[in-house]
Amino acid sequence: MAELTVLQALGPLSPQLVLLLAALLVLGLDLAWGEKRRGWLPSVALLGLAGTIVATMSLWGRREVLFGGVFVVDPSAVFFQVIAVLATALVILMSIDYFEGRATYTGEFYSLLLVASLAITLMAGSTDLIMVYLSIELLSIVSYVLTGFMREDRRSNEAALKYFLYGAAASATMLYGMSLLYGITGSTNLEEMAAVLGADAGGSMSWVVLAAVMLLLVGFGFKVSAVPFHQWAPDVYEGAPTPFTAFLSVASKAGGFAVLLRFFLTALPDLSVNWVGLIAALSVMTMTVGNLMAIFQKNIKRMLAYSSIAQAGYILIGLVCWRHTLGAYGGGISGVLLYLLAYLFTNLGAFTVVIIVERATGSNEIADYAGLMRRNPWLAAALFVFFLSLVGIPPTAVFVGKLLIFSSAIRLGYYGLAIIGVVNGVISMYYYYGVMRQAFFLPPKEDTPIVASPPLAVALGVTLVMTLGFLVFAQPFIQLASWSTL
Amino acid sequence: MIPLSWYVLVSAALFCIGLFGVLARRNAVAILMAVELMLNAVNVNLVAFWRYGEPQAMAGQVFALIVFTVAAAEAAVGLALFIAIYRSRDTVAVEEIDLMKG
Amino acid sequence: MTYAVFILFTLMALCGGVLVVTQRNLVRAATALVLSLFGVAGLYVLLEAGFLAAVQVLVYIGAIAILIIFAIMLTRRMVQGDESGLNRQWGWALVSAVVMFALFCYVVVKAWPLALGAVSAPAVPADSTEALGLALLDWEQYVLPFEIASVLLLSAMVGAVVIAREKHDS
Amino acid sequence: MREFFFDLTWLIPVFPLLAFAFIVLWANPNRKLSTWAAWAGIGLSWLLGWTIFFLSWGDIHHLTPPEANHPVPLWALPAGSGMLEVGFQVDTLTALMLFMVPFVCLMIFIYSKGYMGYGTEQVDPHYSRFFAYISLFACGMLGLVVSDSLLTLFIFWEIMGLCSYLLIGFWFEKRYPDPERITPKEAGLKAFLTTRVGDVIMLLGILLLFSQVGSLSFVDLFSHDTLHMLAEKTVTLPVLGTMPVATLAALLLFGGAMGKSAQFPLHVWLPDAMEGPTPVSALIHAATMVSAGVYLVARSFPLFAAVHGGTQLAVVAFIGAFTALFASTIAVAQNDIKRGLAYSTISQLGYMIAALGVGAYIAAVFHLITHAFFKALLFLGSGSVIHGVEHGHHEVAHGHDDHGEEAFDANDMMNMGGLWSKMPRTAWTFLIGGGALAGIVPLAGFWSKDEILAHAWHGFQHGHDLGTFWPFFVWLLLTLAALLTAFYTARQVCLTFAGRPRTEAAGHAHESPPSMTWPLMILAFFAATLGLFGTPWANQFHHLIGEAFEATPFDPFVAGLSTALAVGGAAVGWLVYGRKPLAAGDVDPVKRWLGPVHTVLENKYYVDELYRAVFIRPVIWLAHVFFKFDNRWVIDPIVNAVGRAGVSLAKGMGWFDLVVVDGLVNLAGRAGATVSSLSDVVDLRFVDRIVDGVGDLVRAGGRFLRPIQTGRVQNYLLVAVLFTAITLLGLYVMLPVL
Repeated sequence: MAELTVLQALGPLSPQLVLLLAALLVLGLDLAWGEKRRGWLPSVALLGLAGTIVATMSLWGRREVLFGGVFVVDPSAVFFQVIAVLATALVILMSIDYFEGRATYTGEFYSLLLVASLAITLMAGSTDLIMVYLSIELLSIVSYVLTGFMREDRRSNEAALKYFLYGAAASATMLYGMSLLYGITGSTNLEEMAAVLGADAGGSMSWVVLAAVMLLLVGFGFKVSAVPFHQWAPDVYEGAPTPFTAFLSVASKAGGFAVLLRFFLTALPDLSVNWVGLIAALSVMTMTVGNLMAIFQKNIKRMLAYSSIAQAGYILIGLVCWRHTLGAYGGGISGVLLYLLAYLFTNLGAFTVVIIVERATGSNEIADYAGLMRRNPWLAAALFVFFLSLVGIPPTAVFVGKLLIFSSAIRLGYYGLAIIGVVNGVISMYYYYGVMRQAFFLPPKEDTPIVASPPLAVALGVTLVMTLGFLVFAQPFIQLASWSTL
Repeated sequence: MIPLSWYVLVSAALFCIGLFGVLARRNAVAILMAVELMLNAVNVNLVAFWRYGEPQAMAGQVFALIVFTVAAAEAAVGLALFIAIYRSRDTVAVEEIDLMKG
Repeated sequence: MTYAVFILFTLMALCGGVLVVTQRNLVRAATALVLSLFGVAGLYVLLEAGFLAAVQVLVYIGAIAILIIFAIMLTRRMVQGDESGLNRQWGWALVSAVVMFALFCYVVVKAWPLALGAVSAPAVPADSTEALGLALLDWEQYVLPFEIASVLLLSAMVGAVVIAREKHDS
Repeated sequence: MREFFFDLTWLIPVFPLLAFAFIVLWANPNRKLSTWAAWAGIGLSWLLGWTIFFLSWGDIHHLTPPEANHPVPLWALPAGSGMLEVGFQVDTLTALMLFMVPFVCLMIFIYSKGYMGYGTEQVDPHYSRFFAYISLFACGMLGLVVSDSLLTLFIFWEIMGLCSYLLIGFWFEKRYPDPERITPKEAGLKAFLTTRVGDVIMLLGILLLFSQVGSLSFVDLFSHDTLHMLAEKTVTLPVLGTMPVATLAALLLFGGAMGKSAQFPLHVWLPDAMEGPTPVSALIHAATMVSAGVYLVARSFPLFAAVHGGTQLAVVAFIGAFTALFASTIAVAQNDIKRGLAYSTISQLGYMIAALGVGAYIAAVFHLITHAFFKALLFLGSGSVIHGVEHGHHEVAHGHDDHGEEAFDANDMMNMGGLWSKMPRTAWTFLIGGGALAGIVPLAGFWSKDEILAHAWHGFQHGHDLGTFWPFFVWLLLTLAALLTAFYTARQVCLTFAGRPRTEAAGHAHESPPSMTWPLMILAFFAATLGLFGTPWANQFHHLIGEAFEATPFDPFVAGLSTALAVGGAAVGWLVYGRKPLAAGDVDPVKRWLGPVHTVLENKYYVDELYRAVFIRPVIWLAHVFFKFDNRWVIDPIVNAVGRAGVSLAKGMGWFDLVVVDGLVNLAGRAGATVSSLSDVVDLRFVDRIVDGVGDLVRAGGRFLRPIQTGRVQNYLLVAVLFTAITLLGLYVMLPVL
């Protein structure tokens, strides 16, 4: 009987187990194989991710509560698992050639990347403050290391230091909020917390809860890089190894949103009056500041960092419209999920181009994109498509997300948010156009063609196809998102 | 017994001292120490709430233990980063580490 | 009597804390940190969390403080500088810390009254350490966090090694 | 059989898309292969399109709207409990568009081969790319007409917007010696930005409909129940007050149509779009881009008509009629042959829009179709003329050592004249097109235009949903516009073809190659005969589009008047320009007579300049203010403030003095300078300004924020903590209230 329980509990946890095994395997093989066969490690990691996807498939549409309510498996958790795994796989493809001559210990890189992916899958299913905190910290600590992975690069370790200091302080602040929440409700379980808070008719707890929520937002806002908790992001994005920057901008952010959604919608739904306005304010600030700051950037990684901040703002609108999930036409939460998926392909695609150019020119300056059209028309065209998607021009991927999120905002009467969102979309065209101008209209600084290595070409192809054909190819995920009743 | 609020106030004080340290110290190692103060403040809270809530349920203590673990891990990674940065720039004064900005 | 002990530990923790954030000399700051951590351990004892107090002394003070002192030694040139230990924004830092503290006090006092009279709390089970151990291994409780914590430690270890190891040139 | 072909409808946009992909992926270096790929793509679409059209013609009752639209979902986007289906549908409107769009596109594609200089020395360096782009453009338009939902429609709509940007700016390297003249690159950007304004409004409309109905498919949106619901439900907006959802949605959608169909005040992009290659102008003006806006309004006409006598129709009628007259007056004073035609397009689009506004649905669609044919003809004809004159100029220039290469403008009608004998085929086809545009019996334009006028007049006489004022207004303005149309058309024909060549280049012009003249002749045939399908006595169009709509009775008064005006206008035009053709160096007689009015017309009522003064200048001014403010005041604000917090009060006072007083002085100086420089608004260039001005403002916003990003992590943390503390404080102050 006991064994059966163990198996029953481990079944829904199989994606995490496979990921963990893959991480350990990569680490072990790195030690065992030595220099010669290290080239195989990415393949091992990719194999592990393939296994994870298979394991995730078996959980499609299931709902399970595990470990006495510490962890759950449900469609939205599965959705975030898919995001984590897809992002990790693409990032591995992007990293294969990246570290040539830049860093040793690539085995550790892949291993830790898999752990980061594991952390995100855990964040998605955590329903207990202890698990929430632990999984966030797991992701953070691994991220600090991966950011500073190029030890000899001054920018890389500066980025890691800033990320570490900001993250440590933000998570301690968040933790303080969690301790207050535990104190007032007597429980760390989100469901039980919701029950206690729901029973608090007079609102006598609201003082503490408000403080706790604000402190928690510092930590969550840090993870999703919402203004004003975003300032670490540009510096860190610029300094981190580019593939990991890509990971931070999509996967790590998605993890943050997973926690944000889970926490607010499980623990606090009845206190909506208190936090919806707060989130809406954050959303407006995040969109606007992100877009305005992006205009100034001369470094494409920094520009994409700000663009990624702005995107978080749009996504937050979806959280504001969370009530829209039930019994209505798409919107809120499924909008958030699909937006994140669409953004994953689009942004990873953009970063793939960045890496290809970086490998060829050794630079991330936007000025060095001059004449990209002449040097490799495919790259220029692909970047164009990704930027169209980031702006939200149909039929590209992010348009779908924007459509769902903005229409739910309008339906719920948040006209202001929708209009600010649309206007911000127009502002963002300005800085994307700046890069396009370089790529298409200006003469190249040198004439050597830029060539993408096979793994990068694969990553580019996948992201390009998914960005353009999102409506067609993402059907299963769209279905999955529509089941999410988080 | 001592009222719960006393512990919580001590914890709040400790937390804010730590916060001040994080914001105001020049040296990265000192900032890390201040973070440790903040984490300790949290632990005082957790244990106090455990004691005055339901001592049979161990959530608070488990949480505190997890915080210990994370603190240790964080310290290890942080110190490793400091060493790496010190190697390349001969300083760990956080104010001076501002290569990237704007 | 308990009050006196409480106040003693509190003073240890808070004064230690203040010294940590103000001492220019990092070695002294680290010593103050140890003092503060001892104070906190004392509070755990008062709260009848003996195991945590032990862990605090053995692990925290033993490991973390040593780790920090180690780092100070590695980066020791900092210690002798003449400049202040504080940065330029310390004034604002002080203001925000004080404001935060005031806010917390307000909230705490509203939620948990400062009553000095008869305070009671449910008795702690005699075998609380054992209960803690069981909770960490119980399939229906915290076995997952427990396991994840070990993953976390392992990753941190690997990461720290990767970052801090001497440059090895092939 | 019919079902079989109908199920294949979705292939129509796919063929050109495949051609696009093929050219981009493989055929790019090979001009011949690219040409054939593009031709094959659009040719297949044309065959299939006409098959479907004639099959529906044979059995139109099968396709009466709206129940029997037969939307066929290709895939779906389940969202919550609603569905976003993406598919295609065929109804009579679609079938009719399938008659026009692929055929006209095919003609333009064939023409492009010669125009882009295939096989000659002057072949365009990006010849293949051009064919790829126009294929994608055609795909956009064809996809738009077979869409079964607003979502797909919008997707293709944006694809077209993108292509228009690429195509108008196709010669993006071109620079003019005259810095005032807009370059192709700027024109492309202007088109993109201006239509984008409309698109954003339209997107809001789509979002509104989606959020209210939960579906975007036409069948769902335009079902009786939905329309009823939308008409009953009201929204209250700031400023605008309460209105039915249907009205708001219709107005928002109309915003998109105004951008794409270049209706006042968003018309400014269309004349500048002439900077693109002429086949592109023909594509944009006839078959694709601008028709899309009218098509959108026609397609969502049930929504526009949902609220009886609502403001939305009045707005549509007003904008349309006003645009029609407004643009036709400008066209009178244009010397650039293509710009003249461009304003004529704007005017004709105004006809269609106004017709929809007064409920003349059938007439509007009819005019859309006939206009596409004769306007494509006119544009291709003008392209042929320009091509001829340019070649003549090259010949002359070869003999004369390239003098004045830059100064010569092959588009300027003042440089033409006497081309009748040089380019006979171009000339008589152009004459037919012009006749159709002017509304000369029995050419196509007469019938469709007459129907619009008759409908408006009928509305005035016999009452209308909108009362009698709007129909009369529309009738009056459109009738006046008809007179002007006939006049400027005659002017164009005479200036171009009559008399003697006014320049050497015109004297050396030759007829264009057959690949250019054949499409002209074919289009001329249609421009001449198409109207006969829509005569008031045997109105096949009415029959086809749906007998659900009221037919317009023949009105001899209207027909007589408009014929008289058309002939009269043309006659006046001939009297002024044809009887005694202008010689080289003559001043335009109309210019002499109208004097300053002519200058106003020539400058298009200074709308561009107005936009500069009203929108662009203030934005730039604000941006400057921002910059000034920012430079002085917010550099490293937190660090500075912290630094200052430590220093003495006296010093603080000094700082206050320095920053605030100095800042104010500077600000005042700046404002004065700005006001004084406001007088030279005219010398500022529109596109540069719109981009730079808005950009500067936005940049100023960014710059305002940038100093906060100091690179010091503790500053960042301080911002976060301060934000947290202040928000909490604010919330606690407000909490008892909440």
